[in-house]
Amino acid sequence: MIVHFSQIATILLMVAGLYVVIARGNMVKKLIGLSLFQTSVYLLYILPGKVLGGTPPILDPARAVYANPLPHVLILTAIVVGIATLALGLTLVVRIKEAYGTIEEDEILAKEGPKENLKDRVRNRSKSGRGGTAA
Amino acid sequence: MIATHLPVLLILAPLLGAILAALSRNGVAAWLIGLVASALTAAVAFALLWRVQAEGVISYRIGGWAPELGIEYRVDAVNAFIVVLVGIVAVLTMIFARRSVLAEIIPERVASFYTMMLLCIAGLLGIAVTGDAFNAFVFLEISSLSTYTLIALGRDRRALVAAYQYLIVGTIGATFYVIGVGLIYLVTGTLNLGLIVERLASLQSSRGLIVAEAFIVIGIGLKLALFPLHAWLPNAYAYAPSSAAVLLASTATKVAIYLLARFLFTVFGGHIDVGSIAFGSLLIGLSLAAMFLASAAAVVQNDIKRLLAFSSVGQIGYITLGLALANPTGITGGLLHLFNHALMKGAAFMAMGAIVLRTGTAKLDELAGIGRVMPWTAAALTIAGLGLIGVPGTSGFVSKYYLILGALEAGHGWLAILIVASSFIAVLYVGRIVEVVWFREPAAAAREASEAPLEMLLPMWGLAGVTIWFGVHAEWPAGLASAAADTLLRMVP
Amino acid sequence: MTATRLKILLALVALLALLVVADSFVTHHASFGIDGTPGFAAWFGLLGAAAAVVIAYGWGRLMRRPGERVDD
Amino acid sequence: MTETFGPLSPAVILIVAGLLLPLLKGGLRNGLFLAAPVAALALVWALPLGPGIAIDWLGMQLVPLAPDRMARIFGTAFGIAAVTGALYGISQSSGLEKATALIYAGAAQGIAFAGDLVTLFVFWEILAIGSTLVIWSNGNARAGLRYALIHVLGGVLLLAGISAEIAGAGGVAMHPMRADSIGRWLMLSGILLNAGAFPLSAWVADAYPKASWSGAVFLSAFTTKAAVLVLIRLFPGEPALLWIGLAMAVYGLIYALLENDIRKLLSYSIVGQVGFMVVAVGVGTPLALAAAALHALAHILYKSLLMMAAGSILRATGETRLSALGGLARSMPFTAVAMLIGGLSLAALPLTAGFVSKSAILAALAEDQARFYWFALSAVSAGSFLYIGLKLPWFALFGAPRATVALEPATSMKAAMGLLCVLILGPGCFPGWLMELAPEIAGVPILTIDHILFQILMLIAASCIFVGAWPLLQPKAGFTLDVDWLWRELPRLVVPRWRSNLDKLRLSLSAVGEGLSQGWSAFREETLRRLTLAGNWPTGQIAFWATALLAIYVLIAAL
Repeated sequence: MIVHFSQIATILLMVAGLYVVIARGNMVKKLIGLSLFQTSVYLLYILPGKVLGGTPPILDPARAVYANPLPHVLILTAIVVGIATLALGLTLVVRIKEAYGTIEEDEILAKEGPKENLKDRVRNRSKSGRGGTAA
Repeated sequence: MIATHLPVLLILAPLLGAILAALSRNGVAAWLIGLVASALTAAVAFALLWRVQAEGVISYRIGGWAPELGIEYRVDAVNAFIVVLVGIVAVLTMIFARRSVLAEIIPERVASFYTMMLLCIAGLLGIAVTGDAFNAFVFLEISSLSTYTLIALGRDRRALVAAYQYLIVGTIGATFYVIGVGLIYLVTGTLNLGLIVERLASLQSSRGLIVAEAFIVIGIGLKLALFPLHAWLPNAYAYAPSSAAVLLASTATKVAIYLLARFLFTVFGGHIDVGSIAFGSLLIGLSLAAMFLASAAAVVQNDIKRLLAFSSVGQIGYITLGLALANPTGITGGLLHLFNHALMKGAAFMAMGAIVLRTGTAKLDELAGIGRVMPWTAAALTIAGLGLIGVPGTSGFVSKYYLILGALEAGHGWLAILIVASSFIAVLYVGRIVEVVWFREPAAAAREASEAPLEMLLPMWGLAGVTIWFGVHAEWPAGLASAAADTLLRMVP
Repeated sequence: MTATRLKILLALVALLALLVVADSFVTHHASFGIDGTPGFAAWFGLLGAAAAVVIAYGWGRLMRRPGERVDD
Repeated sequence: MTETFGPLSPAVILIVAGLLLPLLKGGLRNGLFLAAPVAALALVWALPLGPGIAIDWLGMQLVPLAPDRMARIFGTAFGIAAVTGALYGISQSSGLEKATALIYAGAAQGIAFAGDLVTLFVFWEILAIGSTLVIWSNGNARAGLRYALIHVLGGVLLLAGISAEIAGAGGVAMHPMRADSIGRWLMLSGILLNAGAFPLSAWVADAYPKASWSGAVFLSAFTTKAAVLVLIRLFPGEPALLWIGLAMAVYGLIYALLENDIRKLLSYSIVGQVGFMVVAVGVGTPLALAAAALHALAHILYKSLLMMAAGSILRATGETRLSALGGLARSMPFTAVAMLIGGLSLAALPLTAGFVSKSAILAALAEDQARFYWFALSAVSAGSFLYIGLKLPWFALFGAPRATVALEPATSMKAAMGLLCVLILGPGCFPGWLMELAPEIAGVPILTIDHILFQILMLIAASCIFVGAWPLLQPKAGFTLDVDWLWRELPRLVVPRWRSNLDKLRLSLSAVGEGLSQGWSAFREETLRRLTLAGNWPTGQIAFWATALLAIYVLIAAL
């Protein structure tokens, strides 16, 4: 159990993040879920890089055993990417709020035009279809 | 001197261009920078292709670091093919963009629009040339973030929602991908694709690898709009600014397909346990679903841009089907269709961009008789449509022909019949466009419009002409695709 | 009208008979035997054309519909 | 020698001209419209016979231009049809029809000279597109759509067959074969569909009369005869063709006899005459194949002439129904003579081209000792005189005038008809010309006394029956049901009946019936809604699908 603690934590974060993205309609909450999800990836990379008994990866003749530095570098990049995504996402949400007056996704989808038009079209089509066969 | 640095020049040209364009803060200057940068990129792409054909694989180490630690750019027959495609489309899109950007983007944002275009191009090219799995992720995110911005710059407020949806979905996709890469890193200890392949061969347990493959395939699948993960695409293409739609439709999904092929064949194909089990049947099923359902959805669309977007999802089905066949002819067909579809869809979206510029609408029922006043534009749209159907004499026929042969070679005669049958659906949606555009009496929108400006017609007809040209003289793209397929299947070292 | 028709018919039959007579003075190159007999073409033509008319008439009674097709 | 002309082929000339035509205006357009077919016809004869040019395309040996004797016969026929058709239709105002007619004619030439299956297929599709557009350019979209769908089906059958043939190591070369595998059956049925073979022959009489007065001339010439050529090249001697051809001949005769609309009658007659050719291809001896080719040539000549006459009548009176016409011989003497010559050639009156080719077909049957088919086709031939040589002229040209002539045919139209009359009578009087084209028929007795007498006796006997059975042959307004009833009318009939049955059911089992019909319409609307809104998924749904797919993927892989 303890051995796999890091993996379990990673998976929990991953699933929780994905769940929020799937289940929440609030656009900000979705972004929070997304960030959680991304955080799990940071853990996925960094945790295995820790070498038991090792020091931080600082070049020093006195220290022979140190953690794998590569994942740290990679995840630094990933964090930057994650921040950029979050910032852009939040910007979009602000603009969406301005344009639609809401940040609930289902309300926004309901406000969009095609649905109404479509219902009319379906109605018209079935009407004309019936009219045609009757005549 | 320059020749040795070609791979990195390919990325640097649009990247530096993007920085300059951002600094310029002036629409005209930004466009000029974009044009020069993309022209340079295209030239470098062709030079790369030429070198790969002459000398074989090019390996370039960034900063001189060895692959284990540093990043390697690796260009072979497959990426050279993709890079040339992106280069061609980038230049033509830049030429096309000026007028439509003037009309669609508010002046203060024009410079940032070109910045994003160049960033997107840089990201896509980076994915194509890099030989490092994590580096590919970084480039994937560079292109994705700029794409979200490009889409959000669209005039319609729905563009914002489309961009937001794509942002969520795209980030999930990229994260899935990076999870898969992380798992591979855990089992092999390296991120360099070449080294991964070497170390996979001696790998004992394949469980981690299977999960890694699943994450990577689904992650990239989201990016390339694999059915049923395509739902972000129609709105994104429909509400993005016209020139952004051209760039995205022609290159973004195509580069993602390249990445998928790279992983499926080069990386996982090398390992016996993973090679062909999971993806074959599932991918064939999903491809067929895309070919039929997405195309059927295209038939009932009223917005031509959305129609074309759904058609893209359907056409991507053909490409992935070619990959799923996993024999040289099938993969050649898939890659060739990737190439041909990029060019004809680019022409189609350019034509729509010109029509939107002149009429302000992309609704099918409002565009009746537009062929009378914009004959050249409508003709380009029609040629692209014929290509989508796969009418002989267009490049679409050649690639579908290869796909059919590939299906027969794989012993799936029924697949060959389904490929032909699904073309019927394309006949329906293209037929709808042709009927409305050419044979209806001009509606109000058409009466007030006039032919598109020459600077839009030229790139549009460049792509439409190439659709015809490669339909007749198919040897060049077919040769490239076939070489790429052989490289993917390791038929050549 | 009927009288004219009768006259035409009689004239045609007479012409036919005359030609049948002429036919019996001609050397035939028969392929199946019977087709070389004098006057074969006359009675075969009569039979063939009559059969065509009868079949067509019957088929017309069955399948002929007044008016135009709905979707023409 | 072929290399002298490089990539130039009759097909390329016509198709390029067709594509250029919309860019030109006025006299220039008409000039090109006329010059291109003439140049193509000249090229048909300038091309030296030989194996043609082979090019390597994607690893396949393609022969886009293979001028052999058969290609020359059909190239001549298509060339003459295009030249006279263009001359006839030069006063047509629709530019779209002119352009597509040239492309259509070019595709036919392409098929005539195609030396491999891929080239064949390419031109086959261009042929289908060109002809569809010719029909469309006259404005009847529904009929055009039906025509397009039928031909798309034919194209798919052919493509599937060709793909199977290539994949099955058969190669792309055109060579005689038997329908002995599924792929070849598919190929054969695709070709037969274009030939108008029974039971899928209804499209001919459905589509051709929907074209304009000039468009129908082009339509009557190319599609079915190109299919005959392909049959000659691919399936000579295929036994199935014998009875298929006979069925077509009988079908054409019966339906033409019953028809009231001149152009529909001529369309049915196309099917009947193509039936003669198909039977000859089924015999498959060199003589029979040459006879089929010559009959195609002769048929193109006289059917073009007949269609031109019908087109002139349509243009002059706005009417093509026999029941509404009459007495045109006095007001349109030139057209009347043309129609008589064309009809008599179809009925194989001696001294016309039709006599030569039909004699050759019957001689081929006799040589092969195909007794049944010889007698059957002779009888059909006698019957066809009834509608083309008697009924059509009688009701259209003689009797009391019922329609007013508003417009005499233009000089160009008269010139085209006159040219065809000469081309029909010339080879009819001098069959040696045709023997030069197809030396195989040299031994056939044509202008011998017994043979001429035989044919005249037949025709007079048929005339006796015509006069005797006069009341039965009165043209009646209406239409004859055909196989296309299955897709044109059946759905219309079934749906209301099904609905009314549903109503009855509703009376007894109202709840169930209501539920069913509501369920169905709800399902339909839901499907339509889903398709239209397919892009508007909530983000969560996409993410869910991605996760689900991931799970499925891992599951499949783990199993």
